[in-house]
Amino acid sequence: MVPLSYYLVLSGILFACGVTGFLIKRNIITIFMSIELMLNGVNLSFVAFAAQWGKLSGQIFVFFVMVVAAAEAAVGLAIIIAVYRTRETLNVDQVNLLKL
Amino acid sequence: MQPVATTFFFYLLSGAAILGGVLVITRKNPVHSALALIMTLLAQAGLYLMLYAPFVAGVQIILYAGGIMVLFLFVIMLVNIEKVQKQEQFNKQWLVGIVAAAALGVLFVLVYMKGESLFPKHVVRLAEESNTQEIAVLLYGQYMFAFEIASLLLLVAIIGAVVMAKKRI
Amino acid sequence: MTPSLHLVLIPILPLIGAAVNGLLGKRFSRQAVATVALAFCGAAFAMALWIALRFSSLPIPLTEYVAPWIRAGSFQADFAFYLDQLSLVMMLVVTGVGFLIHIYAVGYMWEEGGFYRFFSYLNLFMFFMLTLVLANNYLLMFIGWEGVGLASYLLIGFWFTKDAAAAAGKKAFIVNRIGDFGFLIALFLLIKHFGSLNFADVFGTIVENSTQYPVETAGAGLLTAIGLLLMVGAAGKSAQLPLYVWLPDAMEGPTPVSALIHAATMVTAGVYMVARSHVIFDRAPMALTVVAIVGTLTALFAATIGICQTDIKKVLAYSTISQLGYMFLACGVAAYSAGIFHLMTHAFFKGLLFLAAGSVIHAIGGEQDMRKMGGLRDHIPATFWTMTAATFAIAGFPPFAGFFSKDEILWRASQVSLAYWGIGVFTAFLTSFYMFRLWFLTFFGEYRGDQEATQAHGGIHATGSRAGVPAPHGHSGIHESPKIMLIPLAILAILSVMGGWIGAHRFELFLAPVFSSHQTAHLVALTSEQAGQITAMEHLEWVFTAISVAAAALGLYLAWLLYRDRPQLPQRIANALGGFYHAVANKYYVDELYAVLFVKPVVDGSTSILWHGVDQNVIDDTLNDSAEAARDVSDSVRHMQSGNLRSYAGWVALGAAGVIAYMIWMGTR
Amino acid sequence: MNGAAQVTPQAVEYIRILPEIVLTIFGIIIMMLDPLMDERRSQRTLGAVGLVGALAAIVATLYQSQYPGVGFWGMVNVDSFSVFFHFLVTAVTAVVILTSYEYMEVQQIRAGEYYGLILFGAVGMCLMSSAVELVLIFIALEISSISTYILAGFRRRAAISSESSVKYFLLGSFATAFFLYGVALMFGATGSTSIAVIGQVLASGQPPVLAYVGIALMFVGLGFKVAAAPFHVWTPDVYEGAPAPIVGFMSTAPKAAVFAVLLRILFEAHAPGRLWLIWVVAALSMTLGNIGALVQDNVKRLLAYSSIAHAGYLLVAFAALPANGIPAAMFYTASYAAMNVGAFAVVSHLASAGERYVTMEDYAGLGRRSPLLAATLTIFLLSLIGIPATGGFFAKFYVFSAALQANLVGLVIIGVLNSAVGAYYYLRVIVVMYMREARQEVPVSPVPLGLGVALAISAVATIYLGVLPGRVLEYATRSAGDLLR
Repeated sequence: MVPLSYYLVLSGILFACGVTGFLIKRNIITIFMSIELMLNGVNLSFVAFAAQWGKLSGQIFVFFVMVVAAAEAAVGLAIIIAVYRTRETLNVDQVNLLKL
Repeated sequence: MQPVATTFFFYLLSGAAILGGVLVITRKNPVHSALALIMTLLAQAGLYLMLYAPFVAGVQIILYAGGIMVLFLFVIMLVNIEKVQKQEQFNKQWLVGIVAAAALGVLFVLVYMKGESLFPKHVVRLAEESNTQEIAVLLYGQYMFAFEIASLLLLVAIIGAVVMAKKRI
Repeated sequence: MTPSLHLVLIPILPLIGAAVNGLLGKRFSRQAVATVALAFCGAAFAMALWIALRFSSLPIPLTEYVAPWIRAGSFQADFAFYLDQLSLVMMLVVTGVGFLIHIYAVGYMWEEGGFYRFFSYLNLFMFFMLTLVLANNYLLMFIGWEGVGLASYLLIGFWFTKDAAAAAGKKAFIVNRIGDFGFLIALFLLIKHFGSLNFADVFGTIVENSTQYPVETAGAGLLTAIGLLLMVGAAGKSAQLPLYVWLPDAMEGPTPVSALIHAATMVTAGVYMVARSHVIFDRAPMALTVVAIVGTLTALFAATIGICQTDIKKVLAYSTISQLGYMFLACGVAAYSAGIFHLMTHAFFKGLLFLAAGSVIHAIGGEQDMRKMGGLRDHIPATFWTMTAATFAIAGFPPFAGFFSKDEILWRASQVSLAYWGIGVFTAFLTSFYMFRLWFLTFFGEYRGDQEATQAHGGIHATGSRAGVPAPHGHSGIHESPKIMLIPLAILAILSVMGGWIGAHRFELFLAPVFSSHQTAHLVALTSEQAGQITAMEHLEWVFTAISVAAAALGLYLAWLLYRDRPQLPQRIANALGGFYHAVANKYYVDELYAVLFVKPVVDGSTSILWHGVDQNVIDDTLNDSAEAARDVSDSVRHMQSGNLRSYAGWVALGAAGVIAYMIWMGTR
Repeated sequence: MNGAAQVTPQAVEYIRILPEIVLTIFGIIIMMLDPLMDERRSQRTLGAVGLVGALAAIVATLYQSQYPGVGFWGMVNVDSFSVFFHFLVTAVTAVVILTSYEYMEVQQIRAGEYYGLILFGAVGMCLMSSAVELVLIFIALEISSISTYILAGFRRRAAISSESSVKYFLLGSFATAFFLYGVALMFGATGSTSIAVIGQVLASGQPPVLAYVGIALMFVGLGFKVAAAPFHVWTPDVYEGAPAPIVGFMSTAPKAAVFAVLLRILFEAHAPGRLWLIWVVAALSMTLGNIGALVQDNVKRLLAYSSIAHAGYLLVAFAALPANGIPAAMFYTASYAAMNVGAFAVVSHLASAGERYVTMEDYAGLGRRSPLLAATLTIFLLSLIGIPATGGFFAKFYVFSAALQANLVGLVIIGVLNSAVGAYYYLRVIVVMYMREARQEVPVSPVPLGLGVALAISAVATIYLGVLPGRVLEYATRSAGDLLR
């Protein structure tokens, strides 16, 4: 059997992957995907903890996280389209009218 | 059902998940990134199964891989992918970014090392056969209110998506 | 059952006046505005007098609860007013002198635009000032304390749309906030340790638990800390070293404002606060010593600057700072009643001096430079005679009011340390010198002003856009002020002459119930050796008096010599002294020093404030540097704001890593 | 709790979510009316419906306060604490709708979704303050966040508005992921997502490392939402780009709600190791906010930095002892809401079409052109400085006094120094308004009724809190007692 902490380390790695992606990518859509990656890292640890405590509430939480992720995806992609319309770019480094 | 060769499957699936994750953030083409993300999601669904969460695994495949990622692909197609692709993909200070993220990752790992005594060697076995039913009871019982209010969340999301995406206001 | 005095009416009446004038004044005629302002202010004065007349039959101290205010847990503060001998004196001074200055202002401001606004602010000021002196707890006092600052800011800054006034108003406001922060922290400490801000509760606790709150001779304790913080607040409001810089600039305001706020009442709030908190100071000898030293040094320092000023109002401003120094010296040697006595006489003669100066300025069409005055004695005799009374009073000649109070302070100071006394006497000499210098320059000799300017008031363009200057009148020549301005002058002149005749001793006896606890500390503050000296010196009091009067006379003589007899001498002396004179004439470059000391290292937050308050003409270069520095710091903060999403995320991630690392460390400790 | 025994919720439990129900219903009404009306009519009608909804929610809140207790199997808890924040959020909503009334017409924005989203957002904020289960807190937080993401991008004609929206959205989701990870770790450490249970577990013994990290991550997520340094970087950009009334909304109502969540998590759940964490974050927020504001010329941006600083002052109360800190924090949120909503109402009126006039220059001479408006803004600015007789003074006073009672002398000194620095830039606006001549004439249209009422409410609330803070503070003290019990 695989110890629980292995799952948790994996979730940490996925989360860190997401953070890295957020920090280094230029394309807004990929940045958004990085957020999904982070959320998946979180979900994995929820399921793992649910298994540790033998409580289903962890799995329920994952279910709600997915709902929220779906909602965020819908809104986020719409916002991205709006930005693309006004700017003709998806490069975050060029989305910087507001500063200082 | 008695677990079979869990160690093997764990390493296989987690390897796939990590590989997918790394590909998401290293591919230039957003379509490739999206496909890599789908790989991660599927691998994770497998891991959920190993953690006695078949319902969540199913939702993961249907909702995440099937719904959200398709939405992503749609949007990628919608915007001018040629132009997007030509743009430089990485920040000049990507090294700094990786270092910061790695620091974060190390911190998480550190947590699990420090908290090792906290975690049981073996997870509690949950009933898999009745999993979906139990979740249903919880969702429509104890979590009823959260479940209902989530519909409001989706309503807001729909309105928001329509507002942001429509051409004129 | 104590008789209800409706003390609340005293502050409320001016507030009503302010509201009426502020809201409706625009539609009123000038007469109506003046009537409203005077009526409400006068009513407050009348009430104060009525209370003073019944005072002996009242159970003192008397607390009047108006309404509950804040009750949160154990902490409680109410709208409540407190009447004892001290607040009675303050109340009479504030309403009395305030009323007179209101009358004067009607004449002075008659020609000005925004007449109603001016009186609205003036009444508002009275409201806050009376709240301050009548409050029964520190919190309400603080409300008044900040309120008078705000009113003063409005009156200095809002009145004139020119930049100097705006800058002066801002400087006053911000320097005061630095002082206030000391005051506030003192209040927090009081809440923490006494759970209350009521005077009665706090002082009662301290007096009753003398073992818990001993006289902190050995080392600095809680009460010393509170005392020092209160002193920071007092130094800000009462323009003591090192926070005095705002007061001279505040002279940009109209002269009645200078008289009321920056001479007679508001600036003395710090003295009142220290005297009110005497229970705390009595048990904190170190704080008391600081008060005394700050007071002495301020008195000396400001007096030396006063010698070289040429602007008539600036001389008076520095003189005010110097006199306030005397009051703090008195408090610092635990002679609170002497300090309050001087506060009262000072209110009379300094108020008078400002009003008379205003009358002079008014007479010659807005000129404030004394070098351009002279020989005005015959033109404006009424002003001359009242000014003379005030000058003799401030110089400390018997039997004028200032003599009694200043003499008492010096005598009490001499019992603690001869150094205080020595500096005090020297300052008295300087005071006499610069006041008579002012007197001679203004009223004697030949008129040195531009005759043309006074005829046609054309000089207004050169200097006359200064604040406080009435608009040019239709008539020409040097002219006496209208009666409505002269009557207050006359009354204040009488008070300046006779105000001291009550005698310091009788005044002290009157205030004794308030300061009863001070005796113990006073004695403790002295070493036994000094106590021995006191008895030896007791019969020497008249010697000390003689010396200080002689000092004043010397000042008079010197001023006569230099500015009347041989007017060319001052320039020669100035040349001989060279650098020193220059330093003094430029106010010791304190503004500049502040710029260098505080402004350059803008890392400290408060610094970026001071630079804007620093005099712009003299130190353009330093100023530019400091502006740059402030910009640099602010810029480095702004660089977090690159506009780049990823760098933002980087900050968040970095912060998160820091927070997590810290929490892991906490958790595994 | 006893999900098996009780199958359907009782009537009283619906009362415990009554304001939310009312707001949702009115939101849906607006969404249904919107397509039925032509553009011109819809502006006024839908605004009126939204206002009625917000007012009805206030009434519902007052009614609800008589039925305290837990509802829906331990999901929501109506106590005086949550009623306080319900009232605050709904009142702010009403005032913001009043402010938007004119703004929407001037900016020519279609109103339907706008008012709907404000009401839905308010549902999320209300729920945040009464939710006692992390699942619900999370969903409520998302409802309020998603509404504000979209509202921030509502000035579709301006490129900066959509930029503000996308920045807010991406960073917000980023922070949400941190919050979620924190919740996951908390669940792992305690085996529950109910705040009460977590509190019991954490109080019963030495909390595991996992709980510490969980708190840290949740704090990152919530700190982002309240714009506490170093998670504040989004604030100036987003506030500058978003529509002015919405900035007034999102700098107060969601912040208040998140502070409520933070209070519950930190104190009701007995979060460990909070002291120095909050100490540093509070000090950083105050300092960075104030220094950043010093050289700003855009008034919206200036107020954004100021809101960072105010988040810092507020967090000072969190570092204090709960018995003093909670009421101080509650009082601060209330008075901050009053003055900030008011200030942004003035800003949104002056901005005029396309938000052209938002720099310091444009405020020059306002004191002469529009004395009443300038005077009102002066009241709010004085309150933001913390001058007595305004709410801002007592807010700071209580916060610092609470901190000093917890012996946080250093933090108090930093705070008071910072408020002295802060005086400078607020004063700059006042000075510009009254003492500078306008270089070019900026038109000021007369104040319409709705805005006038909004300003009056904010000004009266600011002064009320400054003159008679007693009742609010007493109430807050009582709720703190409820919360800690």
